[in-house]
Amino acid sequence: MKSKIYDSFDHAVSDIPDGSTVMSPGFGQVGVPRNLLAALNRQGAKQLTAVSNNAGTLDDKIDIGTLIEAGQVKKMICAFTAPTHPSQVTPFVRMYNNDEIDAELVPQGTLAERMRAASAGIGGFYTPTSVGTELAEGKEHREINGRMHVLEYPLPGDFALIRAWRADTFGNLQFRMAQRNFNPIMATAAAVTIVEIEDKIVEVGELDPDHIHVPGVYVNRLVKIPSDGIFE
Amino acid sequence: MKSKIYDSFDHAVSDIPDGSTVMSPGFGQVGVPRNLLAALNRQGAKQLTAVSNNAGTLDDKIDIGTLIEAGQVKKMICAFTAPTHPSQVTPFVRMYNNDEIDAELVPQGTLAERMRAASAGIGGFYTPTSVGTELAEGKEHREINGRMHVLEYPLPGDFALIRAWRADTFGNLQFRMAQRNFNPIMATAAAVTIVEIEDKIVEVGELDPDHIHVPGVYVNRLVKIPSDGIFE
Amino acid sequence: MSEKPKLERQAMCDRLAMEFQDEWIVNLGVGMPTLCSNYIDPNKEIIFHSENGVIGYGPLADEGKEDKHLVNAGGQNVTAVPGMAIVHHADSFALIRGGMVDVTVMGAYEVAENGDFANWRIPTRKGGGIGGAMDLAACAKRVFIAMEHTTREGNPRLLKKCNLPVTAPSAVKLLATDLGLFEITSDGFILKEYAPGWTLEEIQAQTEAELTLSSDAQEFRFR
Amino acid sequence: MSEKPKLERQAMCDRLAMEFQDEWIVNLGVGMPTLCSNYIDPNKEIIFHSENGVIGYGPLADEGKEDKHLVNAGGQNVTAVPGMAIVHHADSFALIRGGMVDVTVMGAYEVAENGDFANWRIPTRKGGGIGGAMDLAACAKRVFIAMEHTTREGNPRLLKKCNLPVTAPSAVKLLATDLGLFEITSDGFILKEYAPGWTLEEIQAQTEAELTLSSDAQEFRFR
Repeated sequence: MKSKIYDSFDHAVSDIPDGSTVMSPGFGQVGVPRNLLAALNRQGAKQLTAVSNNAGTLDDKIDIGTLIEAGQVKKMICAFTAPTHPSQVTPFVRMYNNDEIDAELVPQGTLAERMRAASAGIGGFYTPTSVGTELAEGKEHREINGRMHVLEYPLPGDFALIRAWRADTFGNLQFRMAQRNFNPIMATAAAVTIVEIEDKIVEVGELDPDHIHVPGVYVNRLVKIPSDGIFE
Repeated sequence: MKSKIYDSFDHAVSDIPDGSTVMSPGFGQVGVPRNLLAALNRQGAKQLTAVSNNAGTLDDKIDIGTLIEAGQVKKMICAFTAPTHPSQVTPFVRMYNNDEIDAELVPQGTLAERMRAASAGIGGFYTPTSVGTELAEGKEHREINGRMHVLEYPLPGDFALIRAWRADTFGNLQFRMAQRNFNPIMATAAAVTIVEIEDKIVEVGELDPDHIHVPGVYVNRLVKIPSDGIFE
Repeated sequence: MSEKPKLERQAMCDRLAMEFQDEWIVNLGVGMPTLCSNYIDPNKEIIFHSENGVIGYGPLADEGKEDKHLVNAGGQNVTAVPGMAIVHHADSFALIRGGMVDVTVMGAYEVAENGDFANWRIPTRKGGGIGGAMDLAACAKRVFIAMEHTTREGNPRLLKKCNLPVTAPSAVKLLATDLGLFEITSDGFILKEYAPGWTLEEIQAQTEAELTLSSDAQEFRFR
Repeated sequence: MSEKPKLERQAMCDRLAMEFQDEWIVNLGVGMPTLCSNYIDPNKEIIFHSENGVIGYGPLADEGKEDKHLVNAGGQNVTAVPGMAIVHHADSFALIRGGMVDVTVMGAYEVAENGDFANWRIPTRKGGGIGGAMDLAACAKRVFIAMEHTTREGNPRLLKKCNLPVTAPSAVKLLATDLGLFEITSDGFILKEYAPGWTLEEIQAQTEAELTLSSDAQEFRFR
């Protein structure tokens, strides 16, 4: 079997073409694949569709907002197309207001479930979330067991950039605490899954098969975050 | 908080009323809640709808077939309404041929996904499984992304009888190897979840929060399998 | 506009927290609602759920003792309590949509007398911030709201009908403002408890929707 | 009926296993298909997936060394190989429906020239045994079938059209019987390899559907 271990973040993202759908997880600064995002920023792929919980923050850390600011992202699919506070004018907000970037706003649970559906071969699903709101307008409705639902479709990705705690050489992954968030869902929903590892890459057999959060069959490339990598 | 630990299997299943939908996992002899099924057999609840992968085996071990033979099950929902070999004439087969029990045959993946939908608040989902077969007849069809799907609905339970490896006193569960099978899905799909524990019940805090297969919020009752309990 | 003292945010959140029952799974929205976790009756065991998949977390971590991997819905470093379990985002929202959350406490811009509320979008700004609010509002067993009674400009927030795009229709059961505690029933807003020194008429004057005084109305209860 | 020797089951399964490619995820059905795991090219790394959530298991466990918690789809005790991962049933079928399984090998009662096959129900018996076969047949990248060429009574199993209720339409790509190896294309059954000593005509005589001899037809290959 070809080794999944790559020697650099740049090498691991080198083949991501323009126009790809790229998923990147993270919630409240935890589990963001900053090294891979930095590499994709350097690599320069354009016209990307980006799937993340939010469209970047105002701090100077690298996140999807870094790629947005660099003009690499054509469309953002996320649960926040406006920041919590109006004062936070992120690069995304500026560009969105100027119609320089497209966006699709999805409730967070529906976002997660749409990716899960993509990974699980589900053609569509009915959810009660968003019924009676602006976001349900134009969507197919159906009453099931006395409750109104909307029909939602799968959201697959071309590439997932993942941040995990530990991996084995086959690509089995473990996450620590709230770092897990969207990571396992995106890792299984994307065709190619690229992972940066915080703690270590161990030999196969060293991770307990009962305690693997993403089976290695879903994982294509692993890069250990080096001592000069971005940890937080 | 009221303790979730029960002193006996009989006590733990004493309130399961006639007419309940009872889920019990297990696949190839592993992860079958034999002690709880034996207790439910002694308890005598009738007119049950039973959800399991199969409708019982021919060996003398206690499984859902024990309750079927005792006339406690009105309807079986499962992936096998005929055994693999025609020679295996189980109590279910005898009664099914005599129209003494009702049954719904569901492909195994659809069975798992319908329970997952029930636990996940999904009103229905489209799956490609069974399209073009007898089992899809009468079901709503829809072409999505060029592929035909059928619409399937959630399958919730009133009670789940679960077999786990280890628990903490809050009800967080861990499974060993292929024992996991349907257990986590049923534990989350049923209103009341009752668990028999093989190895031990530890204090809260002793299980790693990163390695819990069923969060304790889904678990209502725990019984440690005693030395004279049914282990296999 | 009255210059009488209004209720503090902590008092509003304390009051909502007093409604939490033993063994409830509680989800606290970002911002003001997180104050609800500062007062928990020691006789009750409350399980705090955060949409990012943390089930059973504890108080904010002391400075210097943070686990950088453990955050709540607001991204704040919280502590692990014994019995905590972690799940991924799809499983976390499966729990939410599955109706396991006994109460979600959120902030809002507006609440209407039919239980509609709005907290995700201001039409003068493009886009919106939904996060997990729509899933929680649609699927939690109860929605409690904590918000100021009026806007900074003094305009009412308790309305006959929401002006802003709603987060969920007919969702709100209980509302704490800086003027009192309100239930929402089929009769609209019921004033259950009023801020000390405030009368129904004075509160009504700052409210668009019609208020009904509860038969057992009383002064606002503090912890 | 000819008395010429036919192919052994192990040879049929070996032949299918020779088609497995490096890094394929392979799912073996209960019964004959499990024989496919007895021959694996050491130059290929094959990942065996079992529908009960075991990803990456190894050979059958030696007697006395079984882990009672570790079984394959047939309920047989298998061994753990380094890198194995366990998931629950819903995640296991998510993997199947998600198209991650490169090939599923199953037994069958009948295979039709359009790729339909039947393996779950005999109309003379009430009920059927589907297990995970429909999910696998509908969603695996390839379906390979291993079955005897005719029934015990000598009736053909390679048909123009299935008589029995199908498991999945147009699913079968490759079929090994005790008389040869057959591809199914838009031209129907293509005889790729014939059992030693058997001619197309002799095999055709035991087949309802029309067979086409492949331009590169050859004698059946053994491991």
